[in-house]
Amino acid sequence: MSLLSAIFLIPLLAALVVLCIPRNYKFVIRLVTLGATLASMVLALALFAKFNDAPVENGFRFNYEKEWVHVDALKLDIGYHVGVDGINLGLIVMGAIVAFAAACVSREIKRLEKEYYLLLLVMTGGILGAFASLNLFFFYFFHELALVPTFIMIGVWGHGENRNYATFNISVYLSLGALIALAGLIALYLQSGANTFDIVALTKAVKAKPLPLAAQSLIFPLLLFGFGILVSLWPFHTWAPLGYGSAPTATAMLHAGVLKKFGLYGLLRVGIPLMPDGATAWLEILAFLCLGNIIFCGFVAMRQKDLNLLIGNSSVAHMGFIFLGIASLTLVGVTGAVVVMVAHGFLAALTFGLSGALREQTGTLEIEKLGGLLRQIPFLGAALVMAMLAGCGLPGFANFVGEAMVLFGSWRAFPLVTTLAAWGALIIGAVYMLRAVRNILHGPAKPEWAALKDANAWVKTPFVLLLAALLLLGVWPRLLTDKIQPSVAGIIAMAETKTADKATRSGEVKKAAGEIKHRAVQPR
Amino acid sequence: MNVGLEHYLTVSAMLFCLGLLGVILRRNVLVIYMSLELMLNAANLALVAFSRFNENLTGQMMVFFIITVAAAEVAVGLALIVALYRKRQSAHVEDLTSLKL
Amino acid sequence: MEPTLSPAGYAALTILLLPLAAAVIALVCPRRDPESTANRSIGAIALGFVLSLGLFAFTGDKPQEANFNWLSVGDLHVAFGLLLDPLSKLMLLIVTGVGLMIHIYSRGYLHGDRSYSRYFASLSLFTFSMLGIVLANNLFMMFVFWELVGVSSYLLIGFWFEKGSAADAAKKAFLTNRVGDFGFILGIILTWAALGSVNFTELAGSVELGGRLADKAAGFSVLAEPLGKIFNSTGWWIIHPNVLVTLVGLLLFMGAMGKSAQFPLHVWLPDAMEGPTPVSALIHAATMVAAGVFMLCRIFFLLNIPGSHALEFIAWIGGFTALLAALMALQQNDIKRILAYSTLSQLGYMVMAVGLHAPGPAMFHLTTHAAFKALLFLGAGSVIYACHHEQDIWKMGGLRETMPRTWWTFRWGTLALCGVWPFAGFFSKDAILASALEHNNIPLFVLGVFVAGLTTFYMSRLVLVAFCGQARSESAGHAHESPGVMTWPLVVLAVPTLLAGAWGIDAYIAKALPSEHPPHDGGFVDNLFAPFNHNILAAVFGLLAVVAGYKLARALYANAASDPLPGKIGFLANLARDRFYFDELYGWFISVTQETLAKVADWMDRWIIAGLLVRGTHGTTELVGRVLRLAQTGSLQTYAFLFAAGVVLVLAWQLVLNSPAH
Amino acid sequence: MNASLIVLELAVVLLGLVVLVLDWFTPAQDRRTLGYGAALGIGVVLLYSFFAFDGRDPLYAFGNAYVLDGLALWFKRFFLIAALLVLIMATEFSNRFETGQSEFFALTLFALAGMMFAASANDFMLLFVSLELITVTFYVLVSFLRRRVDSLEAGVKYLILGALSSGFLVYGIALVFGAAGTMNFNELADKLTNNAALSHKSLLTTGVLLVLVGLGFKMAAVPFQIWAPDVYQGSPTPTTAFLSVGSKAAGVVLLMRLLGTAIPDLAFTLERLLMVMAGATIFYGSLCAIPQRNLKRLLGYSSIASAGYLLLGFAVMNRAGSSAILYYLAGYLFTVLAAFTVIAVVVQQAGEEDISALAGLSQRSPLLASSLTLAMVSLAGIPPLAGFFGKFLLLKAVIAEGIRWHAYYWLFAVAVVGVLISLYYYFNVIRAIYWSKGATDLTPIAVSLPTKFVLGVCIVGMFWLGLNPDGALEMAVEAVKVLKLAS
Amino acid sequence: MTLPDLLFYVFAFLTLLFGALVVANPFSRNPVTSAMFLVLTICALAGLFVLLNAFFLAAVQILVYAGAVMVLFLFVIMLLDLKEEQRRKINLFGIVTGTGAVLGLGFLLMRTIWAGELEQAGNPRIIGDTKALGFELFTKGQFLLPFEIVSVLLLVAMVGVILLSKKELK
Repeated sequence: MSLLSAIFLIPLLAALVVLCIPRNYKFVIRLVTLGATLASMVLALALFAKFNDAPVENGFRFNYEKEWVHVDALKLDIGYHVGVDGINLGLIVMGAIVAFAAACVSREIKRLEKEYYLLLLVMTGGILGAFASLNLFFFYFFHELALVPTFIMIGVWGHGENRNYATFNISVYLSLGALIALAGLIALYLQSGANTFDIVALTKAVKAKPLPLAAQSLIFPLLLFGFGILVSLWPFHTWAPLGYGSAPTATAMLHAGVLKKFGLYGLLRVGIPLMPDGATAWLEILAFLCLGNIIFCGFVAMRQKDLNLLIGNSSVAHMGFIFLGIASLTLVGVTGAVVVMVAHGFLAALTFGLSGALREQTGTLEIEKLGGLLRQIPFLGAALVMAMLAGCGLPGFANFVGEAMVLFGSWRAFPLVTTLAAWGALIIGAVYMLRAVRNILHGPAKPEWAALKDANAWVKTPFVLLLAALLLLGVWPRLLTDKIQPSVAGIIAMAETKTADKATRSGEVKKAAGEIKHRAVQPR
Repeated sequence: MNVGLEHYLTVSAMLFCLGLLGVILRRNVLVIYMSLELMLNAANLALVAFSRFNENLTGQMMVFFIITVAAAEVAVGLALIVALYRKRQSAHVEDLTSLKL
Repeated sequence: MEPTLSPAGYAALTILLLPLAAAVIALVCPRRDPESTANRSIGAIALGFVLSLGLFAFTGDKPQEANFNWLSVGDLHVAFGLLLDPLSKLMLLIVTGVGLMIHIYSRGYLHGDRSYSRYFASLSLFTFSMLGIVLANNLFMMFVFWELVGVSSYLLIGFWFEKGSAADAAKKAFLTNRVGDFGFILGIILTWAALGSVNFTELAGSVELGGRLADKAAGFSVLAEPLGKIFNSTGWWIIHPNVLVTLVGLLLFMGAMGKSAQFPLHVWLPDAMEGPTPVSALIHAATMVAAGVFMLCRIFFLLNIPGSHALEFIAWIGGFTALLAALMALQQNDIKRILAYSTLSQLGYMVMAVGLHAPGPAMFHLTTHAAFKALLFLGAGSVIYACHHEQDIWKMGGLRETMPRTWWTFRWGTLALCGVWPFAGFFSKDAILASALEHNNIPLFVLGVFVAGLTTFYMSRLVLVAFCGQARSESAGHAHESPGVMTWPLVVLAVPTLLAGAWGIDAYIAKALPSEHPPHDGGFVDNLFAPFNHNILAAVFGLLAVVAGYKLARALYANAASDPLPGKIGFLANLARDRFYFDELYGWFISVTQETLAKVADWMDRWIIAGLLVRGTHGTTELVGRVLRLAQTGSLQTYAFLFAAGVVLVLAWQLVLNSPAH
Repeated sequence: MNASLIVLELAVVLLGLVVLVLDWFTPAQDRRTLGYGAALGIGVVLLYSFFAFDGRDPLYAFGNAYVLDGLALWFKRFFLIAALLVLIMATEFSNRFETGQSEFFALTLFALAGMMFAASANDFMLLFVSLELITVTFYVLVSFLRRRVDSLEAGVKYLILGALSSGFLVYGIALVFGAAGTMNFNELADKLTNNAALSHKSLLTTGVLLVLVGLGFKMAAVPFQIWAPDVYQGSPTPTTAFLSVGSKAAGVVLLMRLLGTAIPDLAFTLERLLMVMAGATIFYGSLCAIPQRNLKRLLGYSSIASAGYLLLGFAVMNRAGSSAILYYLAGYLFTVLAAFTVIAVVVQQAGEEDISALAGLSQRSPLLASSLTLAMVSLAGIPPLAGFFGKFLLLKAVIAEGIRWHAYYWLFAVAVVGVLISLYYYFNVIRAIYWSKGATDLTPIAVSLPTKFVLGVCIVGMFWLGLNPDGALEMAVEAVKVLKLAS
Repeated sequence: MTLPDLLFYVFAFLTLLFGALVVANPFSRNPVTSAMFLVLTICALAGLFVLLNAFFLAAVQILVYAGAVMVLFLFVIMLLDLKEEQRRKINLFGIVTGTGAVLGLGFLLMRTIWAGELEQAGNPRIIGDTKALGFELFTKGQFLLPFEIVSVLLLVAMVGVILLSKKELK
C-alpha cells in the first residue's frame, strides 16, 4: 500500500474498527477517530514534505495502480489509480488537516456517537480518496462515498428548524450535480475512444487525438454545471448556506472546507484540459456567473441574521474567486484559484468550527442576541476576528495570496468582471465580516453571556492548527505555488491547444451533426 | 364471402373485447372472473383457428394447456373469493379498497 | 533569486522584523506580564530607531535593494523586497522616532488598562506594517503592508471595543480605507498588466525608457482589447492612451485617498479619534495617514507620465480637502477632533503639493507635520489625561497655569502648525505655497493661503479656550501636570518642531525625488531665511494669513465663556460644526445603494432562487407525485381500466404511431 | 431428449413435495425446522448447480422447448439464492401464519420451480405454463394471511389483474403463433431472419406487444404497474420480498429471451416503446413514492422505479445493457431482501407498517438499523454498495447509446431525475431510523440467528457487488452471451 | 354459402350474443344468469371448435369448462348466497372511458386482423381428434414438459384451495 493510499485508507479502516467497538465505549471510539485522522494528517504532511523528492511519472508522483474491473466484452476498464501533483497535493494535505480538526470539534456530539464517528471517518476517507484518485470512476466513487455521510449527518445530528428541508435540499441538489457530472464523465469515457477512466491515459489519448468538437460542446457544459452545482455556482447555490447552517460543526467544516472543492478540482483536472474547445465559450459565461457568487451572495450575506448563514453565504461568495481564476485560464489566475481552494478549505473549517464552538455555549447563533463576547472569550473571539479578516482577504492569510493572484490573472481576460470581483472581495466581504465582528464580539457585554467560558487547550488545538496553516501559507505562499505552478502550466498548455480554427470547426460540427442524424434512423 | 381465418379471428377479438369490457365494467368479482374466462376462451378460439389454418396442432395443444391452467386458476380464485367473502360479506369490488394510494 | 544582503539590508530587515517579533510574542503569551510586553515593544522600536539613525547617517544615498522571492507564478513576480533610499530612510526615521516617543508616552497614558499588553501588541503590529510600507520595494508588497496598516489601525481604534462608538469607528475606518484600497489594487493590477512588473525600480526604468504605458499599442492591448471583448467583439470600445495613464494614476491615488483621508474618503479620520490618544498621535497624525502621501511620492513617476492628467486631479482634491477640513475644524469643540481636522487639512496640503508636481515639499511637510502633530496630539492627550478624560475645550481653560510643560510644548506645536517663522511648519508650508505659485496655479495658492489663515484661527481658538482664561469645569480646575513618562516625549518632540524646518531635510529629500527647483542647502542659518529669498511672495502671504487668523481668533475667543461664532454666522457655523453633513449624506447614500442592493439580493435569493425555483421545483415534484398516485384508487375497476388503457396505448403507440412498415 | 437437464427444477419440486409430506408427521411446534430444512435443500441444489453445469454451451431438451445455457443458469442460481433467503425469512415470519406453515414453504418451492422453468423457457408454451405456475402460486402466497383482510384483498387484486394479464399474454401468444406458425423461440428467430415479410406483420407485432404486456405486468412496468403497490402492501412480508425479487426477475429473464432469442431482428422496433416505458416507469415509481408512509407500499413504488431502471437496459438492447440488467438485479436481490427482512422484523414488533415504526430502531437494534440503512443507500445508488455499480452500468449503457441517438440523453436525464427523487424517500426512511424523537418504545429487539444470517448474506452481497464487481460482471457478461445482441 | 360457413355465422352470433349477455344482461344482474350464459357461450364456442376440426378440444371445452369449471362457479355463487347485484350508482365516466378503451383495443385488433397479411391454407388437413393430440402430447418433448409442469400447477391449486378455504384451526 502506498503512502498516498494509506492517507485515505486509514480512516476507512478505522471506520471498520469503530463498527466493531460496542457503542458504550464512547471514549475509545473517539480515540480511534482522533488517532486515525491524526495519522492521516501526519502522513499527508509527510507526503507534502517528500513531494519534491518523489519521482515523477506522467506528471504525477506517488503513483499507485491496480486493476479493478476489466471486462473486455463490455470494453469496460476501471482501475484503481492514485497519485498527486501540485494541484491535488495541497487539497489532500488541507483535507487531512481539516479532517483532524473536524474530529477534534466533534466533542459536541452527544447522541449516537458510534454512528457519527463512523460516518465522519467514511467521509474523511471518501474526501481524501476522491482527491487522490487519478481514475475518474474512483474519483466519483469516493466523492459519493463522502457525500452520503454528509446528508445523513446533517439529517441526524443537525441543528435548527429547517434541518429536514436543508437535508433534502442538499441531498437532492448535490446528487443532481454529481449525477450530471457523472454523465459527463461517462460520456468522456466513451467519446475519448480510449475506453478508460484513467486520467493519465485519457490525457494521453486526448493529446494524441482531441475529442470531437460535438462531443466537447456536449460534455463540457455537463461537467461545468454538474461540478458547478457541487461547488454552489450561482444560481445553484442555495443549498449551501442552508445546509451548512443546519449541519453539525464537523460536517460543515469537512464539506464546506474540503469536499466542496471536488467540483472545482474536477473542472480543473478534467473539464478544461480535455475539452479546450468546449470550454472556450463557457468560460466567459462562467466568469459572469462567478459575479453572482461574489457580488450577489456577498449582498445576501450582508442581510443574514444568523452567523452560520452568513458564513455559509460568504463561503459561496469565495467560490466565485476560484471560478474566476479558472475561467481566466491564465497561469497566474488558475494557480491563484488552486491556492484559494486550499486557503478557503482552512478558512471555512475555521469559521464553521468557531461558530460551532460558539453555538455549543450560547445555544444560538443569532447575531442580534449575541454581542460583546470578546471580553468573555478572548481566544475564540480573537480567532473569529482573524477568521473574519482572513475572509475579507487580509494579507498575511493564505486567502489574500490566492485572491490577489486570481485578480491579477483574470484582469487581462475579464477586466470588468475582475473590477467587480475586486469590489466584492475588498468591500462587500469586509462589510459583512466586520459587521458580524462588531455585532457579535464588540460592543457592551451582555449579562446573559457573562458565564461563557473560553476555550481550553483541547478546544484550541484545531483552531490553532487551522490558523497556523492559513498564516503559514499566507506568509510563505511559495510552499504551495511552486508545486502548483508546473501542474497548472501543463493544464493550461492543454487548454490552449484548440483543435482548429473556426472555419474547419463549423465544418466538422456540421459533419458530426449529419453523422448523428444518419445513425439515428439506422436500425441495428 | 368465404369464411376464413379473418372471420374466426374477428369473433375471437370481439369476444376478447367483450370479456375485457366485463372486467372493466362489472363490479361483482365473480362476474369479473367470468369475464376473464371469456377472454381466455377468445384466445382459445384464436389459437384453434390458427392451428387449423396454419395446419399445426401446436395451437390446439396450447389450448389444452390453457384450459387446464384456467381450471386450476379458477379453483384457486374461487377459493380466494370465498375466503374474502367470509371476511367481508361482499363480493363487490367497491368494498375492496382498503389498500390504496 | 536568493538575496545577498548588505549590512544595511540586514539592518533594515531587523528594523522591520523587531516590532513583528514583539507583537507575535505578545500574542502567543498574552496575559503573563503586561509590563514586559510594553518593554519589548518599546525596546523593539527603540532599537529600530537607533538602527534607522545609523542607516541615515552611515549609508550613502545610492538606493539599495534586497529581494526575496516571495511569490513567482507565470509573469507575476513578487518579491519580499526592501528598498533603502533617502525617501525610505527619512520615513524610517520619522516612524521609529515619533513612534518611540509615542510608545513611551503610552506607558503612562494607558497605565492600568486591563488590555495593556493587547495595546502594545497592536501598536507593534502597526509599527511593523508601517515600516513595511516604508521599506517595500514593490507595489504588491506595499499593498500587503498597506492592508496590514489598515487592520492594525482597526484594532487600535477599536481598542476599547466595548464602547459602541469605538467599535463603529474602527469598522468605519477599515471600510473607508477598503474603498481606497479597491482602487489601489486595481491600479496595481493595471500597472502590472501594462508594464509587466510591480517593482518600483523596474517600473521607473520602463517608464523612463519611453514607457510602454504611454505607448499607444500597449495601451490598446492592455485595456481596449479585453474591454472590447466584453462589450463588442468588433472593438468599438477604444481607450485613448492618455485616458489609460490617467486612469492608472487615479486608481493608485485612490489608495492614498483612503489612507490619507482625502475627500471624499475623509470621513473616517475624525471618528478614529475614538481610539486612545497616543494612537491618534501615531497613526492618525504622524504615520499611517502620511502613508498615502508617501506612496504618492514613491510612485510619482507613474503619476507624472506625459499625457497623464492625474496630477491635476490630485492637486484639486488635496486643495479641496485642505479647505473643507479647515472649515470643519472651526466649530469643533472636542480637542482631539480639532486636531483631527487639522490633520486632514494638512494632509490636503501635502496631496496638493504632490499634485503640483512638488513631491519634495510634500514629503517635507509630511516630516515636519509628523513631529508637530504628534506633539500636539500627545499634548492633547496630556490635557485629557489631566482633566480626567474630558475632551471638550469649553470645559477646560486656565491650563497654562497648572500644566506648564504641556502648555509650552503645545504652544510650540501650535506655532509650527500655523506656520510661524522660524518653526518647522513655516518652511514646509511655504515650500508648498511656493510650488503653487511657481506652477502658476493662483487659485490653489490663494486657497492655500486662506487655509493657512483658517488654520491659525482654529488653533488659536483651541489654545485660547483650553489653556488661557479661567477653568470652566471642576476637572479642569483640579488638573495638574502629567507624569514625566508623558511629558518628556513632549519635550523631545518639541525639538524637531522648532528645528526641522531649517535642518536641510528638504535637501535630503531632493536626493530621492527630483525637484523642479534646486533645494537650499546652505547650512542652517542660510536655510532659515531661504524661503524669503526663494519666493518672498509666498512667505509673506503665508505670514500675513497667520497674523490675520490670530487677530480674528483673539478678538473672538479671548476670555470667551462660550463660542460666539454661531451667534454671528449661525447657519454657516452649524454647517461647519456638523461637518457639512457628509456623514449623513454617506449614510443616506449607502442605505439607498448598498443596503438596497443587499435587500434586493436577499429578496431574490430567498424568494426567487431558493423559493420559486428550488422550493417550487420541490413542491411541484411532490405535487405531481401526489396527483399521480391518485391513480392508485384501490378500486379494481379503475385498475382494470388503467391496465386496459395501458395496453391500448402501447399497441397504438407501436402499431399506429411508430410503425415504419405501414 | 435430454431430460436430465431439468434435474435442478425436479429437485426443487421434490423438495416441495417432501415438505408437504413431512408436514403430516411433524408436530406443529417443530414445523419451523421444515423451513430451515427446505432452505438447506435449496442450498444444496444451489451448490449442486455449480458442480453439475457450467452453462458454457446451450443445452436443449424437450424438443428445444427447454434450454440450459448461461443465462438460464445465472437466473436459476439467482432464484435459488432469493428463495433460500426468502425461506429463512419466511420461517422467521411463520408464527404469523395461523396455519399452513409448511404449505407456505412448499408453495415457495413450487414458485421457485416455476421461476427456474421460466429461466429455461425456450418456447411460448413453456413460457406460459411456467409463468402461470408462478402466478397461481403467488395468488395463494399473497393471500396467505387469510385472517387479514388486507392480505385477501391483495390476493383478489393480484388474482384479477394477474388473470387479466394472463389473458393478454395468451392472446398475444396466439397471435404470434398465428403469424409465425411456431411457438419455439429459435424457430421464430430463424423464420424472422429468413422471411423479411414476417417481421413487418402487424399480427406478429401485436402478438409480441401483448406478450410484452404480460411480462411487463410481472415486472411491474408502467403502464402495467398498477397492481404492485396494493399487492406489496397487503401480502405477507416474505411473499412481498419474493414477489419483488423472484417474480420481477422471472419477467426480466423472459423478456430477455423474447427480445434476445425469439425476435432479435424485430426487437429494435421496440426501442422507442421501451425507452418511453422505462422513462415513465422510473417517473411513476419515484414520484408516487414521495408522499408514501407505508413501508411496504413504499418499497412497492420503489420496485416500480427499479423496473424502470431495468427497462433502461432493455431499451439500449445491447450486451452492455443486458449485462447491466443482470448486475443490477443481483444487487437488487440482496438489497431488497435485506430491506424486507428488516421490515418483517420491525413490523412484527411494532404491529404497524407506517414509517414511524422505524423510530428508535437505531437504539433498539443497530444491526437492523444499519442493514436497512445500507439497503436504502444501495437502492438509492450510492457507492460503495451494489446499487451504485448496477445503476452505473445501466446509465453508462444509456449514455453510450446517446452517441447513436440523442434521445438516449433525455432518457438518461429522466433516469437522473428519478434517482434524485428516489433519494428523497430513501433518506426519509434513514431519517426515520436515526432521528427518532417520537420514539417511545426503546426496548431492544432480539434478532434471531437465521435473520442475522440473511442480513449478513445480504450485506456481504451488497458490499461484494459494490466493491469487487469484476467477477460478478464477468459472469453477467457470460450469461448474456447467448442473446443475439449488439455488442 | 356452404353449410360450414352458415354454421360459423350461427355459432359466431351465438357466441357473441351469449358473451354479451354474460357481461351485460339488461334483464338480470344476477351472477347466476351470467354464469348460465357463460356456459352457453362455451357451448357455442365448442361448436366453432368443431367447425375448425378441433373435436377433442370441443369435447374438453364442454366437459371441463361447461361441466366442471362452470359448476364450480355456480357452486360458489350458491355457497355465497349472492343476491342480485344491487344497482349502485352508475359511474358514467367509468363506463364511457372503459368502453372507449375497449373499443380502442377492438379497433387495433381488427386493424391487425384485416391487414391482409394472413396466410391460410384452404383445405383443412389436420384433424384435432384425441388420437392426434395424444400423439402430439406424448411423443413430442416440447409438450411433455409443460404437461408435467401443469401437474405441479394443479397440485399447487389443490394445496391453495385447501389452505384458503379450510376451517380456521385454533
